[in-house]
Amino acid sequence: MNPTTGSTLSGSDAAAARCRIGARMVCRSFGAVRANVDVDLTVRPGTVHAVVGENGAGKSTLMRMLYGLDRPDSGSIVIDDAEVELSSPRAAIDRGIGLVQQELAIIPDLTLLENLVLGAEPRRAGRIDWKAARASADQLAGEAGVDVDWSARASETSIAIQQQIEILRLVYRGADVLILDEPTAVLAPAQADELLRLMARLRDAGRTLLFISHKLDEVVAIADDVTVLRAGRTVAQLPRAEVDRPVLAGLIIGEGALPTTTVREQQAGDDVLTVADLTARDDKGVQKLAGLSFTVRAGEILGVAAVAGNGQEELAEALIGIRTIEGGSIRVGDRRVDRLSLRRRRQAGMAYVSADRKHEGLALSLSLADNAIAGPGISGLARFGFFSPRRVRERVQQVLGLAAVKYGGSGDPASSLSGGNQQRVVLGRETIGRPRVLVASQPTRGVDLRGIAYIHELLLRARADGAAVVLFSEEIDELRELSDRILVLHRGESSGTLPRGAGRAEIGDLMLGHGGAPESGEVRA
Amino acid sequence: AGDGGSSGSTDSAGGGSAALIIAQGGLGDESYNDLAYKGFQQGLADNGMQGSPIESDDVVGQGEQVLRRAGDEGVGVVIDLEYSHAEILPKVAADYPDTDWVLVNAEAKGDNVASVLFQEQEGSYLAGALAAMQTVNTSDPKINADKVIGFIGGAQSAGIDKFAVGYIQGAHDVDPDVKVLTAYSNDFGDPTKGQQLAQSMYEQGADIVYAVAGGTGTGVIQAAKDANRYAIGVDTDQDGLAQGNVLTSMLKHTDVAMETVLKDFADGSFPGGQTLQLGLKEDGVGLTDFQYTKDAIGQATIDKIADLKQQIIDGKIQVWNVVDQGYPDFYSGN
Amino acid sequence: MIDAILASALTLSVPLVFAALGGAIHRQAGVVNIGLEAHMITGAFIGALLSGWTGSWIVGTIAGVVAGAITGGIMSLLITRLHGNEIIVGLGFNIVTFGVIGYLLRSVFGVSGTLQPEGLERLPSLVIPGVADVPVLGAIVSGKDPLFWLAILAVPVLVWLFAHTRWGLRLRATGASEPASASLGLRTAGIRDGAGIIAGALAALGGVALSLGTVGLFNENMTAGRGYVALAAFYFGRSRPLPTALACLLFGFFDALQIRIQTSGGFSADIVSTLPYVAVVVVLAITGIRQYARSSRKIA
Amino acid sequence: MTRLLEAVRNVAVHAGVPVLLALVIGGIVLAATGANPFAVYGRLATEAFGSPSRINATLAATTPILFTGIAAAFAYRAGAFTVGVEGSFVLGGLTASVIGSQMGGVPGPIAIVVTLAAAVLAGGLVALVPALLRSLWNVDEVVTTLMFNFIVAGLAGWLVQSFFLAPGQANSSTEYVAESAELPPLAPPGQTNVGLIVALLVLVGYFLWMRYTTIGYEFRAVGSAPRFSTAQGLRVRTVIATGLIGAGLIGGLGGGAHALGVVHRYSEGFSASFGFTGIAIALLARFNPIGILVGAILFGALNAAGATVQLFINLPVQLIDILEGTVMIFAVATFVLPRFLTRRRRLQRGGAA
Ligand SMILES: Nc1ncnc2c1ncn2[C@@H]1O[C@H](COP(=O)(O)OP(=O)(O)OP(=O)(O)O)[C@@H](O)[C@H]1O
Ligand SMILES: Nc1ncnc2c1ncn2[C@@H]1O[C@H](COP(=O)(O)OP(=O)(O)OP(=O)(O)O)[C@@H](O)[C@H]1O
Ligand SMILES: [Mg+2]
Ligand SMILES: [Mg+2]
Repeated sequence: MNPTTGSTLSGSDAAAARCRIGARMVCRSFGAVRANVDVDLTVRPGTVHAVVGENGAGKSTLMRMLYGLDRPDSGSIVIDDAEVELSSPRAAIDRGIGLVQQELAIIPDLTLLENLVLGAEPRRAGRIDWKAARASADQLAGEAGVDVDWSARASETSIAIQQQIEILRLVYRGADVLILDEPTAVLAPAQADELLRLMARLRDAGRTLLFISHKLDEVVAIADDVTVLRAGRTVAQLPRAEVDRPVLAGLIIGEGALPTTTVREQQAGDDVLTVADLTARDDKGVQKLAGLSFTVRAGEILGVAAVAGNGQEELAEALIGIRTIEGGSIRVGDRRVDRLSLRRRRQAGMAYVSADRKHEGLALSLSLADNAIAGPGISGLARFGFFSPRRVRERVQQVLGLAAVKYGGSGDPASSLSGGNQQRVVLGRETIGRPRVLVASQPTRGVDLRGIAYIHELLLRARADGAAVVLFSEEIDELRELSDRILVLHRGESSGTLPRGAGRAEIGDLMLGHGGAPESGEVRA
Repeated sequence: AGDGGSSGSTDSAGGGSAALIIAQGGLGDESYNDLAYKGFQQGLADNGMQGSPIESDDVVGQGEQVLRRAGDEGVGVVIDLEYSHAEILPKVAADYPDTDWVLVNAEAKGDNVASVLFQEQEGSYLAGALAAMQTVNTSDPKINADKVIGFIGGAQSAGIDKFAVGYIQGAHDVDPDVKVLTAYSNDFGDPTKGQQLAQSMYEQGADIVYAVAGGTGTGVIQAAKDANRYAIGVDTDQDGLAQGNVLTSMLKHTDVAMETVLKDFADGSFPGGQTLQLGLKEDGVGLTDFQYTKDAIGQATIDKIADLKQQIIDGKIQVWNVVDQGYPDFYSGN
Repeated sequence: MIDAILASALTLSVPLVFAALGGAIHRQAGVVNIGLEAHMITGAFIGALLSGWTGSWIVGTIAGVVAGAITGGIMSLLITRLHGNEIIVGLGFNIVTFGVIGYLLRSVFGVSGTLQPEGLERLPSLVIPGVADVPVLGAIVSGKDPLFWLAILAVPVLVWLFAHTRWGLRLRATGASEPASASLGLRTAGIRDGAGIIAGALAALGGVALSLGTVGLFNENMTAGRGYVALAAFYFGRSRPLPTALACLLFGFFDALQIRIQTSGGFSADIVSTLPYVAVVVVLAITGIRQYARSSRKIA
Repeated sequence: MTRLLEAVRNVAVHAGVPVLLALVIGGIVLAATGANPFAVYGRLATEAFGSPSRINATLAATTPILFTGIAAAFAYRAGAFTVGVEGSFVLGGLTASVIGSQMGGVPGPIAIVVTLAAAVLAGGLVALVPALLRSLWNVDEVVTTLMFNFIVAGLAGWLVQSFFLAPGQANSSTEYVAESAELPPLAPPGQTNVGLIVALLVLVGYFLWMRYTTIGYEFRAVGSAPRFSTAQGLRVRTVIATGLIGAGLIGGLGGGAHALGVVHRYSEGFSASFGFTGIAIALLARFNPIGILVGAILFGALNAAGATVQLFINLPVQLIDILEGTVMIFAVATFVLPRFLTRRRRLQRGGAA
């Protein structure tokens, strides 16, 4: 059926099974962009089905159509073996389908319980029956094996909890098909594992799950079937038996090999970033950094590992100046920067890759060019306050070229790029000025394999150029691969600093606060 | 207004065409503009003339172009109620000698320009004198023993304080010990504010409050009714709005002025180059005849008021005119 | 003196409280209502008219509220269905409404600015026996009209409705995140229209309080910018019922105070009358600065 | 060619349809009240653009709202929603009147420049407190600027009443400005004056600022993505303060030009809510300079023609208001037809990319 079907397609088996939800020959274009081309998908009831593919392969578009948020140009959506028209999410909901989008539909101002029941509130005598709501919430949480403080405001809870609430909400509303668009992208490994366990439990209870992921390990770990999309087309649909990492990677990438990351040995230079006795609080006033000290040298990558909530976000924000600190000092070279504004810090040679790409990394409504030149460095592109069009053009081309961004025109809005390409723009912009200090927070979140390799390349290039890089990542393996040293945070303090080559277990122990004293000489007060 | 029928002024039928430039506050101010418009309509009808009122949301800035447009169209007589046109009207009038121009509330020069000035301070003087006499008339249940009366203006400006100062002067001439409270609503269409201001004055011992504040004044009258005290109305005869609680009204016959001007124009005796002074003498301003409050006031007081009126007409009493003379020492409103 | 000021402050606050609560509800649903002034004047107009025709304040009040609900609904439809910018639609709606009422007054009723319908019945004042003579308290609570009590009641009721009803929850959700609510299947446009209708109705009730409450007549300018003050109040109170109402009370208090200061003499009326506005800026500045000092994250 | 077509269609959709709809609705009201809509509209058109002197009147009415429109757009671009241009316009006008009246004997250009400079400063002063509160402590500017309009109104009244009152005037106003300080009319006796040229220069400045300067870039960034701008180390506070104060400065200039060019003094009713009309114009134009100009001319034409049309047709000014409000509302509304067109446009743009 599918013209690009590879030899590995075993669609015939899948087709034999009843199809709980799926697609036949679905096409969807946005202008010239063919997001989905003749896509086929068959999800067997009671299974976990993974959809994988590069950024922009068309995964989210397909999910949106399955949920009635978008409609195919041609082809059809299949539910329970029948071709159907989904005119709106309501139609999908009525058929027992639920979607957790890439953008969370959690309403920050509401409590978790309110978020759970929103749209399907139990009522008694005209008012919401909070007791009944609470009872079903507790029951759901119990069944799912999660522990939730229902009266907490969503904005005060972690993204992992919010993600769980989204899923529980679908169950609460009686969804029996759960579509999850990159549910683990923003989760720390431990949180992701928990989510995967939740998914498995839901499947075991008879539900059908369809999820998107860039993390092949978790696909291999949990999926019963995998569909691979490439450039909008289905290239393979594999049963669990045939799924393994290299096979998947090959199918996702298609022609051409995955660029490999090679970390060259390099002698680190002088101390560039010196942090001493840093203390800081989070938005709620809870102390998150308690007397943290460390240094990073020129040409060195310091990885920071921590279980979510142990102060790494606050550290990243404090380093660049988004968060004011309570005590301690931050120096770049000999210069104290902790009282400087973010702008001055950047002028002093600091650069920042924010974990919040959509709000802090990019201005999605502005053009690519505008995004590429952002920063205090714009004055260098101007004479007497007026932009030099030539210099701007050159700079835009440098940034986009450096990061090998795939784009239409530099005047297009940043929102038109796929997530991976968006992140490349950020990395390109932050490294082009050869920063002395680069604070990179979750730089590969939600990025596909090829994009990850490229971003790693950019980070290593900054290191080679003599930057002191502080890398925050929830991927332990990423930290291990890139970092010259790994600083492990536990409750806002350093629980140790490990050299290159440290094992996962060793890092994991420190993350939990076990393990011995930090190696002497590695952490200086 | 309202019937959108065409009344082109170029085809000047009958007695000719006229235009009335409405001043700030616009039609619906329940005083100056409305009253002038009433007289204007009457004048048109009486003299078989055609014409319409012209309102603009930006009458200050647009004044000149509107006047010129009227001149271009050969309107017979243009009556301008907006005081701020005192500079531009003579200029425009000089450029359009075939049109007659009338400026109300300010003086302008020119052979084809007539000015109409009201001596509101004279009528207000009588109102003040009456209030000062009445506030000690404790035989009246609406009156307390305190020698306190009040004045509420729509905005603190010379045009309003012309009333205020005449009122205070009249009160003090009768009894220097009478205390006159003054306040301003900063709004000519806010009855609630007027009611609150008046109520506050009544609480402070005032029993008579003179309101020169357009639609805001209706709130003052309401407060008088609720507190069973007195208000003094302005411009038109407001005595009937709350019978027995409006002591009197200070009439200002803008309507009569309009009718007179239009009649003169129609008769070919337009008073170009002249200034019409409309004071007590000309019956341009004055008090009502106390239809509902005669008994409460008493004949003696009424006679005294008539006497004061005559003295003003005879020039024996000079009433202070804020517009011409600036503020006197006895006014302490700011 | 102080009880007179308090009593006056309460009276002046009632119209503001209704309009501001209406605005707060609409804001909670995600729409900034610039048209409160229009809904208020509509309520004041229809309220006075119907009270005059029927001689019943109850009919007048209900009619005013219904009229406000209709104008609120129309305005909301322009925003939700035709996707008009809420600020422009609100500004335009104010202009049109005042134009239409002014036009009707002249063409249909043959009056200019003020309409005093024959037989208009004002809101009754409820004298509470016993309490009336208690100092301060008596002045504050006795002799008030039903709308005063309704305004007081409205605040806790609204708090409760927000927290405990489907309507309240969905309203807050829609306002906090429209796309998220829509993706949960909420009819967000409908919810906003509902809020717009209620905002119109409440603001109109504020208008009724003006025309049937303190004075018992209609003037085409009688709202006198109160819709904008109400706007400031719910901004100030971050659309929460109690702080919003307190903001109105603060404004009413300083308005009553400036009236007393004026009538006591010795100060420029122009300067004194800015007191309520200065007070709002000062309070807003103090609370804002304190709040800013407390947060450590310096990003918008 | 296709670009031109698209531009034409853009204008047709964004300006034509709403105006048409407003005319239809206004027409219904007119017809219902017994007037002939076509006659009224025909008159309105000739009164707005029918002769050089009428065009002059329209442009004179355009000038103040062009200033306030630019002022509002300037702040909004920076993400600061000021409603305080009205206050700046008023205090600018008062200041220019007071200073201008002292300029007797001073040569024209100097008198004008000094006077306008004072007006500009006064306008900026009005915006200063809200600007500082917002940029330093994030205190909401909508409420503070709104409050400052009321405060300025009281302040202006007090200043005129207590210090600058000209005698012999029925209502409070200042002395006339010296002749040397008046902005010369462009085509006497029409009221359009050099102020229009100044406004157009400011408009060009606005365009250059937003398009070609680094600070203009920061305006766009801060206005559309404040968190991004903070994280990038853009001058967020400077931009917001500059936006708000700049709007005040431009508003003050507008008030000054209105005083020196048209009214020649400050008096009550000096500003016919020009600051608020400016908000509408800026939003309608979506901050686009050409759009601001077109919007200002549209409202200017309605104002100018709305007054003089009453010379010919007995039309209450309320009908003009209704028309104006309806145009505003429908100008921002999106209808089924335009939405369909937008969709097609998007597809086509996609095709071109
Ligand atoms: N509403 C839209 N308008 C225009 N283009 C769109 C739209 N939605 C998606 N696209 C384009 O369609 C293509 C597929 O997008 P989609 O979001 O489905 O990718 P994805 O596989 O989910 O990528 P990622 O892994 O980054 O989430 C991309 O090129 C994207 O830019
Ligand atoms: N908005 C909310 N968000 C989270 N939890 C809530 C919310 N409202 C109520 N709850 C929780 O739901 C449960 C029941 O709430 P409810 O208000 O009905 O309790 P209650 O006051 O005891 O009820 P009642 O007085 O009617 O017996 C409580 O545990 C409460 O904490
Ligand atoms: Mg996606
Ligand atoms: Mg007395």
